[in-house]
This record gives sequence, C-alpha cells and structure tokens, in this order.
Amino acid sequence: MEVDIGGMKITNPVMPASGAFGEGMDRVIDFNLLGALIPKSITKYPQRGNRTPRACETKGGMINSIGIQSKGIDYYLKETIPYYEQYSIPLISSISAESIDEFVEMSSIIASVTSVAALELNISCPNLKNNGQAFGMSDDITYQLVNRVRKVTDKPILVKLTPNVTDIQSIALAAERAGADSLVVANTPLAMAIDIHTRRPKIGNIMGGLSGPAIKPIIVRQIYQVHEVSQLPIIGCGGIMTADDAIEMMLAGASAVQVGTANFVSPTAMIDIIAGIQTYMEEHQLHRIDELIGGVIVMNQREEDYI
Amino acid sequence: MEVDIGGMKITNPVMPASGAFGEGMDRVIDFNLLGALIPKSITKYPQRGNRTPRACETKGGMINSIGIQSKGIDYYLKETIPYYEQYSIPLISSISAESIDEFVEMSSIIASVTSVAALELNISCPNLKNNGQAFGMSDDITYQLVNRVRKVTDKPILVKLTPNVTDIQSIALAAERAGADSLVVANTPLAMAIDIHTRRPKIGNIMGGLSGPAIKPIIVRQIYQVHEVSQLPIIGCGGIMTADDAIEMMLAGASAVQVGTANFVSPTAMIDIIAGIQTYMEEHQLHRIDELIGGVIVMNQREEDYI
Amino acid sequence: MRDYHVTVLSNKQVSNRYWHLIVDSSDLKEAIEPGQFFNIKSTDYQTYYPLLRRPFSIYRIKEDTLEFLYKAEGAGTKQLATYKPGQKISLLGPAGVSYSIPKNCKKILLLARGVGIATLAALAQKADQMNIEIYAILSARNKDDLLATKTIEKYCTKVYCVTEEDKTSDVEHVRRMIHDLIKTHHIDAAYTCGSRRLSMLLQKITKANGITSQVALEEYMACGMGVCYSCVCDIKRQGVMQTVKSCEDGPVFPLEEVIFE
Amino acid sequence: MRDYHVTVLSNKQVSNRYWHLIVDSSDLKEAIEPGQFFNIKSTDYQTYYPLLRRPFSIYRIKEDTLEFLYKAEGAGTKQLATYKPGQKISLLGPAGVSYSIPKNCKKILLLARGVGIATLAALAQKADQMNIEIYAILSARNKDDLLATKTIEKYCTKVYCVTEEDKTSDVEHVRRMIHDLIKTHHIDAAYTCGSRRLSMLLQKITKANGITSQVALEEYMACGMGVCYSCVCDIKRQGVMQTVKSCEDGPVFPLEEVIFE
Ligand SMILES: Cc1cc2nc3c(=O)[nH]c(=O)nc-3n(C[C@H](O)[C@H](O)[C@H](O)COP(=O)(O)OP(=O)(O)OC[C@H]3O[C@@H](n4cnc5c(N)ncnc54)[C@H](O)[C@@H]3O)c2cc1C
Ligand SMILES: Cc1cc2nc3c(=O)[nH]c(=O)nc-3n(C[C@H](O)[C@H](O)[C@H](O)COP(=O)(O)OP(=O)(O)OC[C@H]3O[C@@H](n4cnc5c(N)ncnc54)[C@H](O)[C@@H]3O)c2cc1C
Ligand SMILES: Cc1cc2nc3c(=O)[nH]c(=O)nc-3n(C[C@H](O)[C@H](O)[C@H](O)COP(=O)(O)O)c2cc1C
Ligand SMILES: Cc1cc2nc3c(=O)[nH]c(=O)nc-3n(C[C@H](O)[C@H](O)[C@H](O)COP(=O)(O)O)c2cc1C
Ligand code: FES
Ligand code: FES
Repeated sequence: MEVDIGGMKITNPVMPASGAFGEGMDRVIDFNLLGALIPKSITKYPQRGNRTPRACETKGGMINSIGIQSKGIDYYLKETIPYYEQYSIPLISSISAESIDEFVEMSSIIASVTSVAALELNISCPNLKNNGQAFGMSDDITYQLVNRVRKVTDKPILVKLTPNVTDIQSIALAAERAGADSLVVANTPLAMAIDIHTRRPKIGNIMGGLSGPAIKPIIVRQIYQVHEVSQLPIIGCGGIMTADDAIEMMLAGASAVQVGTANFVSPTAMIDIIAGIQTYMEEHQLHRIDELIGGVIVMNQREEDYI
Repeated sequence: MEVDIGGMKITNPVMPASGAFGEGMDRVIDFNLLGALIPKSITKYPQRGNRTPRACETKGGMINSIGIQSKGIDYYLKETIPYYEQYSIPLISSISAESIDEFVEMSSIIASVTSVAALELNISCPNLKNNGQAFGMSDDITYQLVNRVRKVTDKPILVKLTPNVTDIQSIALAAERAGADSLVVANTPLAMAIDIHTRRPKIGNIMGGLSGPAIKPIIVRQIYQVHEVSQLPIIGCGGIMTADDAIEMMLAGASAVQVGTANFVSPTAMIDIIAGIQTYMEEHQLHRIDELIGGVIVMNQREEDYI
Repeated sequence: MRDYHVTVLSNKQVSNRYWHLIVDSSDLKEAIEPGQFFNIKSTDYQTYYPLLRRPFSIYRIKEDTLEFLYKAEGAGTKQLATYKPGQKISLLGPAGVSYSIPKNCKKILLLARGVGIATLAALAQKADQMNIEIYAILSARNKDDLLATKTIEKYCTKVYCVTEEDKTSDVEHVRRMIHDLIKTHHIDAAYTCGSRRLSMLLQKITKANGITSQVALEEYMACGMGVCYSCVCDIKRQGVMQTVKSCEDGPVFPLEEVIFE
Repeated sequence: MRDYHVTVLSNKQVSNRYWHLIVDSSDLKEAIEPGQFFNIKSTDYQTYYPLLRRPFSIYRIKEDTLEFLYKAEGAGTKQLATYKPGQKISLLGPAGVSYSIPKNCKKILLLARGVGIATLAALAQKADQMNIEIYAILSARNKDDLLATKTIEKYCTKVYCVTEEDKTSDVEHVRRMIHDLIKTHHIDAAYTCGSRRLSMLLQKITKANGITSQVALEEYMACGMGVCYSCVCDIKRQGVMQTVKSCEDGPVFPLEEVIFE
C-alpha cells in the first residue's frame, strides 16, 4: 500500500485532514497505523479563533468556522512537534498565514525541524490583506506564494487548494509550475446556514466551510479535473466516510486521501478505511495501489447490461 | 404572499426549477396553485441529450446530466407554450443556447409570444464555442449576453447563475449592469461519482450537476453574498425540500424560490412548501412576505442563552 | 396517477433475496394494469437517504390489495424491507404503459428472468381471466430465486424453469425451448421482462416467426413521472429512431421497436 | 476513552419529553465519574443523518450498567429514542473533567435545571456514598419535567422543587432559597448544571460567601474528543482570560472561572 507523495514515502494512503484530528485521538487509535500525521494548521501568532457557534450540521454534512485557534509557532515548535516525534510515521505541518511573506517565514522555520517530513500550505483561508479573498483563488498569487516557499525548503510542499474557484485546473497548474510536490484537493466549499426561528446564522462567523459526505461528489469531480492536467500526486480530501469513498477518489486520480469529519462520527474511521482498501485490493486482485490511482474508465461509457 | 420579480407579479414565491418539472406532473398537482411555471430549458434545434445513465444518487443529493433533451424551438412554440396557456399563472421560458447570438435570436422569438411572462436565461450550461466553459463563468460574457438579450425584449429577464465560480458577486453585478431583472441563484455545482466495482463514472457524461439537500448550504451562502451587493430580486434554487428550506433562503435574501429535486421525492412538495411558508408567517405574525426577505440577523452574533 | 399514502398489510421475506409487499389499495380508484409500475418512497422520514423513489412493477392486483415482489439489494430496497404492517407508505402511480393482449389471442408465451417474473405474473393473472393458454419459461440464478413460481403456475398451462444452478439457463438452451414451444403450439403473442439477453433472443425469434411481442424495460428512473428524462431509451418506430421516456412511453414497448445496441 | 459498542438494555420514555437509556457497561474497564459524558452515535446505519454524535452526561453509574437521561427533541435525540433493547449502540467516552468533591466536605448544595438534574444525580449518588449531606434545588418548566426527582431524593437530605408552572422558579425566589439554605447549613461546596441564569446566580452567591463551586457547561460539541475546537468557552484562570475546550478542559469548571458575558 506504499505511496510516494512528491518524494515522501508513506506506508499507506490514509491520513487525517488538518483541523479534524489532534492529540486527543491518541486515546482511541494507534497513530502509527496511519499513512502520515497532520496537526491543525498553525499560525505565526497565537489566535483566539472565531466566535461561537463554530459548527453546525447540515443534511449530509457540517459547516465549521473555527478560524485557526492556534497557540502560535513558538508553542508549535516547543510542544506540538515534539509530541508527534514519538510516532514513527511522517509528520506533515499545515501552515496558515496572512501574507506571502509570513508563509515564507513560517515555512522556512518549520521545514528546518528535522522531524517535519513535509509542509502543507493551507492557501484556502481568507487573505486579510487582499479583501478577504483566499490566496488560492488566484493563479498568480498561488504561483508567487508556492514559488517563494519553494526557495526556502527542499522538503515536499503540499498545496491545499480551495474548491471555491471557477477553474481549479489553472490553480493546480500554477502551483505545479511554482514547484509544488503534491496537491491536496481540496479544502471546504464556503457555506452558510440560518436558524429560521432565531433568524441568526448557525455559525458565529456567518459563513464557514462545508465538510462531510455532502461534498464528496464535488471533490471527486475536482480530483478528476486536476488529475487530467497535472502530473503531481493528488491527495483527495472532502467527504470520505468509508473505504469505498477513499477508493472512489483514488480511481478519480488521488494517490492518497485525507479524512476529516469521519473522525468525529467514528474515531476509528481511518483505521477502518485502511483495512477496507486492503480488502478491496484483495478482492479485485490488485497488487499495487498504483493500479487504483486514476483507474476510472471513461472510454466507451455505455449502459450497463441489466440482465 | 405576493412577490414582485422584476415587474412580474406572482401570487406566491414558489415555482418549479427548470428541468425538474413538466407536463406529466399535472396529474398529481394543480399547477394554478404555484407562483409561476417554468418548463425545461429549450434549445433552438432538437437535441437528443446526453448518453445514459443520466442520473445517480449521492449522499443527500443526486447528480444529473440530462443534457438538454429538447424538441427544438418550433415544437416549443407550437406545443409547449400552448399547453401552458391553459393555466392562469405566469409562464417563464428557460432558454439554453450555444452562443450569444443564439440566445438573442431565441429570446426575441419566445419573448414575442404574448403568453410568455418572462425569460430565464440558463447561462450555466457549457458553451461549446468556448472550450466548454459556461457563459456564466465570466463577468464579461455574462454582461454581453444579458445586454444583447436586453435589447430585444422588455419582458423580465431572469438570469440563472452558475455556482461554479470564484466570485459570484461580480457575475451577479455584471448581469445587473447589463439589465437583468432578477437573478436565479443558482444552477448546480459540477460533480462526479464513480462506481468502484465497474470503475465507470455513474453518469454517462462523466460529470453532471449536483442537486438536492446536500447543496443547500452552498446556495444559501451564495444568495447571501449576491443579496449583499445586488439590488435585484433573487430567486433561490438548490436543495429546497421543505418550507423551512425555502424560508431559510428567503431570510438569506431570496424573494422567491425554485424547487427541483424535491418534486421527484414528493410531487406535492411545492404545494406543501407554499402551505408551510404561510403557517410560518402566521406563527411569526408576519403580514407581508417582504418582512422575510433578507431578514437574517447578522449583527451582534452571540451564543444563544442555554437556560 | 397520484401520490397515495397507503397502509402496509404485509411485508415478508419470501426467499433468500426476495421480499413480498402487500398494501391496502382500497383508496385507489384508478385502473391498474399489468406492466404498469408504482414509484415507491422507501424512506419515511427526513433522512433523504436514499433520496429518490424506487420503481416496482405490479405483481398482483386484487380487489383491495396491491402486491409487489422485490429484491432487497441496495439502499432503497433494504430500507423498503424495514416497513412493518400498519405503517403508511407512499406510492406514486400507477404509471406507464401496460402490456396489451391482442384481440382473439388464444395462446401466449412468457419469458421472464429474476424479478421480471413478478412483472409477468400480473400479466398471467389477467390472461388467465381471459381464458388464454399460457406457456412460461422462467429463468433465475438458482431455485431459491425462482420466486412467484407458485403464483404463476396457477395461471399457466405449462411452466418451464431454468437456472444457472441446473446449468439449464444458457441462451442456447432457452432458444431450443422456445423453438419447441412455438412449433408445438400456435403462440399468438410473447412477453418478456428481466433480461436483456433473453429479450434479444425473443426479439429475433418472434420477428422471424411473425409473433407479436412486448418487453418491459427497467431503465434507471429519477422521477418516474415523465419530467426528468433520466429513463430514456432508443427505439425505432416506423423506421425512425427516437429517444423515448421509458417511464411514460414505456416501460412496456413492442419488442421489435427496442434497440439493444 | 474508547469507542465502545455496547448493548442497550432499556430505553424508555419516562415523561412527556424525557427518555431514560440503560446500557450494558460490563466491558468498560475505565473509571467513570459524575460530570463526565459520553458522545453517543444516535444513528446506526449509513444515512449520516444526523451526521454527528451527541454528548450526554452520565446519569447513573452502576456495576455493570450506565444510565443516561435525555430530552428527545431534535433529530439526534429523536433517533436515539428509537433504539430498542438488544441493539448495539456506539458510545465514545468517558470524556471530560468530572465534578470534584473537596476533602472533608460535609454538606453540599446542588442547583439543577432541566436535564441538568440528570448530571447532578450522578454526583448525588457519589456524594451519598461519601456520607455527605446533600441539599438540592431542582428547577423545571413543569412538574412533568422534574425528572429524576425520585432518584435524586434517595440520596439527598432535602430536595426543593421549583417550576414555572407553580411560578416558583424565578431567579429572585431561587436566590432567597439558596440564601436561606446557606444560612441554616454550613455548605462546603455547590454544584450546578442546566441553566445559564442559575449558574450566574450561584456564581455571585458562592463568590460572596466563599463557597467552592463548580458548573458543568453544555457547549455545542462536534467531536467531543478535543480536536475540533467547536466547544470552546472563555474562562478566567488566575486572572488570565483563556479560550478552553469544554469537552476536554471541561465540561466541569470551577464556577468562579466561567465568564457568562
Ligand atoms: C419499471 C420498473 C419496474 C421494476 N420492477 C421491479 C420489481 O417488480 N421488483 C424488483 O425487485 N425490482 C424492480 N425494478 C428494479 C428496481 O427498481 C431496482 O432494483 C431498485 O430501484 C434498486 O434500488 P436499490 O435501492 O435496492 O438499489 P441501489 O443501491 O440504488 O442500486 C442497486 C442497483 O440497482 C440499479 N437501480 C437503482 N435504481 C434503479 C431504478 N430506478 N431502475 C432500475 N435500476 C435501478 C442501480 O443502477 C444499481 O445497479 C423495476 C425497475 C423499473 C424501472
Ligand atoms: C457535556 C454535555 C452533557 C450533556 N448532557 C445531557 C444529558 O444528560 N441529557 C440531555 O438531554 N442533554 C444533554 N446535553 C445536551 C444534548 O447534547 C443536546 O440536547 C443534544 O445534543 C441535542 O441533540 P438533538 O439532535 O436532539 O438536537 P438538534 O436538533 O441537533 O439541536 C437541538 C438543539 O440542541 C442544541 N445542540 C445540538 N447539539 C448539541 C450539543 N452537542 N451540545 C449542546 N447543545 C447541542 C442545538 O444547538 C439546538 O439548539 C449535554 C450536552 C453536553 C455538551
Ligand atoms: C472542525 C474542522 C476544522 C478544520 N480546520 C482546518 C484547518 O485548520 N486547516 C485546514 O487546512 N483545513 C481545516 N479543515 C478542513 C479539513 O481539513 C478538510 O479539508 C475538510 O473537513 C473536508 O474533509 P472531510 O469532509 O473529510 O471533513 C477543518 C475542518 C473541520 C471540520
Ligand atoms: C433532472 C434535472 C434536470 C435539469 N435540467 C435543467 C435545465 O434544463 N435547465 C436548467 O436551468 N436547470 C436544470 N436543472 C437544474 C435545476 O433547475 C436546479 O437548478 C437544480 O436541480 C437545483 O435545485 P434542486 O436542488 O431543488 O433540485 C435540472 C436539474 C435536474 C435534477
Ligand atoms: S424517470 Fe423521469 S422522465 Fe422517466
Ligand atoms: S468538541 Fe471538538 S474540541 Fe471539543
């Protein structure tokens, strides 16, 4: 089940999605069974995060607007990274910043820590210096950002794209040209829910990111689109609840997957997904995971025989 | 419950979504109870539509890629419009075309029929002359298209936006500047599903539009965003199953709503939604539907008292 | 056609994979004919899972009851299997074009596979009332799946069963059976349901022998009421290729019109 | 803390709005303390509706059983109410910080409202085992909602009930009751759950009288295991404002630390 993500070898293709995983889960599952570890996105300075309520349910999904509640980079270096060093699998640091300079600065500091295997750039959060638009909504800014980070580290750079764009292919290509090693497709569609009795948004921050099974068909489409144009390994993320969902994303073109909301529903979800992929491969007599990646058959689409 | 949609008065804010409604439903509900009637989008020439399978289910939603199976504009003028003339409520013609010229030509012909109350321009379908991009993915093209149609008719023009854009506000404003009378927010997010056993896309056309409850939070957000910047009446569309969903969209800024997939689940859904809105208004002692539109309270967002 | 909220009278597993549903139809005042179907909402509450209704053809039509036979397989049919007597269930229908029996018809042939047997059982019931001699070939994976055999036997002059289990269900064997039948008996009309392979076979034989024949198709249906165009299939009518809606223009079609690619 | 799949032994409606769930906990080897909670998956199958688990504090802890008391109100709790004895249910926990009883504590005061009564019932059970005198004020909309009164009465020296129905539940009246109580008895510690208004009241009184007090908060929880930061609340600890996770750093907090805006 080994996969290569831009030079980083992982023993299986299942890892947590940033922000939907954390130290507390070590009581419930054995972290060493996962493909990689990704703690919540870190910011340079400590941040309080957004006002509550920070999460609500929707049909088949949930909206969250946690904001990045973060203890800052110093705490991260002193406490978070050392905590994860006890595990034998790769640690990927998810970075969130307010400007390109800040991304570069933080990347340079964190990448210099030996035990950090790769960086994930969360370019899907709103850029306060650019009228609230996310960095990842523009080809140009994506290119500049990734290109500048590329210059300060040789470690694999994963770029987490936002799904809230007209043309995800061109953003993917901008990241690829700028030197990204892998693309995470994708962060959460921007969403909103209103309590019709109080008339208030169900999320303190008014809008938030939609995650969970509801968004999977949108993400599968984006993985397929990115895979069509980019050579980079893709990490699928959004709505995976079961092994079948993970396999679907891999068939669409993902080399690995991230699991978020499913951890809340069932904390053993990632372990079950790893086992489920293995069973599927055995049943379909696949020997290498590569046989799965991008394996969707789109030629001669025709109606299935209905005998 | 009367609402004014760009000069067109409708007796209640509930109407069907194009393509998820049709003549066959007259056996199940009384069309005269609806706010307006919108048959499936019509094309200039007869079209076969896309290969099957054309629909599949997802968690909380469904994907469709019918393509516009259409009998062409001649049949529409001779058969479809006369059929709907038996009803006393406004008929809105949804138009789909392959070029701006074709939109203009068709709009001019259809708008000249007295019994057509308004036009809905479906600018969310892929434009074959523009590398598969939808017209509604570009401000410029949206502006040109609507502007040209504006010149050939005085009847209300409803522009149905695509949700698959980075910045729906700028598209909305382009349509508004070009002379649109109302904005339908929105068509379907582009999506894909793969059968992991056959490895084939579940939709013959590979990708299709996601509809149903899963997408509602994305659409509510887009209605809210469009309402923030545009003066035009908004028609909310996407994921409405119940009166509560319709009210939520109205609170976000919609003046009326369109109901699609819910008709398949329960053909009386639109009638039930009209009744449900009425009940809600009575319970909340609202006398005019205007008190609902855009009524979300976003000031002083705070945690609810939990006594 | 209406959205009827009827009461479940019985819903039982009748074989390894098949279930039998009986509902109270005393409120249905419309005529219901063999080959027509109802679009059944398998979920009662607001989970929207599965989202859409599921179409099932009518298995038996009685004075005050309607019966369906279904294979509990995917999300919808498994959900359907959870209904208990006394619960209300939502049935949209009757929908679609029914089988038709030509005037002065004396002998017919039924060729069914799997749940297609249920669909043809309703036709057998009607044909029997018209005093028509019925010859049926029923095909299934194994004997356990040869459901409704007893029901259909009551109406038929002769029933032949073939299964994979017995290695009797291959197309060649069925072809010989049909040939033997039409040689011995003067078959006026033939009907099929449940298998593309067998439909193609019957299409060829009936065409060669000038026998009227009909098939009930099972296309994927999203709305079941003629508005969504998801259930289309290609037919050739009077020499012209047409894409028609199988929920409204079908599900029963003259066999010679259907294009099986 | 683990995801336990336990068997439902009983799940009954005990009043107009409240239900009582008993599960077999013989497989749970961890210590479970009053004030802690389990995050319960209310749906067993793949509908993902509702998507998330629901947190419920422990109502009674026995050798081989665990009990919960809950208000069947929204999608999740209504779903929970459909569980039948014999079914498996998934419980993630025990989670969170429990109530603590100071050393040499002789008399305590419980102030609970609504389902908060369930949470304090567990504490009453424990305090009783420690031979502590318990005075309880229970508040609810009406008598029917004064659930668990019998359970809690067993453990308490004295129980006072107030309701809207009887017009006895207003804050002014409760304030006088508490004042009377602490005047008559030397209360060592006070505990509350279920009402922001009453918590604020108790905060003022215990502060003024130098009584140790704790509150169990009920913040909205998405994960219940300290990873999502949806359940945060502000507290002031040693003069410093902090945003803490109520699922991990709580749900029980020293009452004086909680900021009720
Ligand atoms: C007119 C008509 C009459 C039918 N009569 C019967 C009957 O009497 N008894 C019976 O057991 N079955 C009948 N079927 C088939 C039945 O509708 C499907 O088996 C059922 O919808 C599958 O639902 P599911 O939730 O179990 O499966 P899913 O998990 O949704 O899917 C399982 C498989 O069934 C296919 N399927 C799903 N929905 C449909 C659909 N609407 N139409 C056709 N295939 C579908 C899927 O493509 C998939 O391969 C009929 C179908 C039609 C169109
Ligand atoms: C630590 C803790 C212990 C609790 N103990 C009990 C108990 O013993 N008995 C009991 O009846 N209730 C208890 N609750 C509250 C209980 O979790 C909610 O009533 C329940 O989650 C509502 O679910 P629902 O599906 O019925 O409601 P929904 O329809 O989902 O929502 C109904 C209302 O409940 C609120 N709510 C939803 N989820 C939560 C949540 N996770 N936390 C708080 N509020 C929520 C919503 O904001 C909404 O206003 C406890 C909550 C917490 C945090
Ligand atoms: C509570 C919560 C917090 C999140 N925080 C972050 C974050 O800090 N950084 C980030 O890149 N993504 C964050 N995400 C997004 C997830 O990493 C993931 O992209 C998203 O949840 C979709 O995947 P899922 O459907 O499997 O949950 C968060 C998601 C949730 C639900
Ligand atoms: C089967 C089907 C066919 C559709 N055809 C059209 C169409 O021809 N023109 C159009 O503008 N929208 C079409 N739509 C989109 C709907 O009008 C609507 O925007 C979408 O379904 C979202 O609303 P819903 O969630 O209420 O279904 C179609 C949707 C479905 C499900
Ligand atoms: S199923 Fe919708 S048109 Fe036939
Ligand atoms: S509920 Fe997720 S951190 Fe507390």
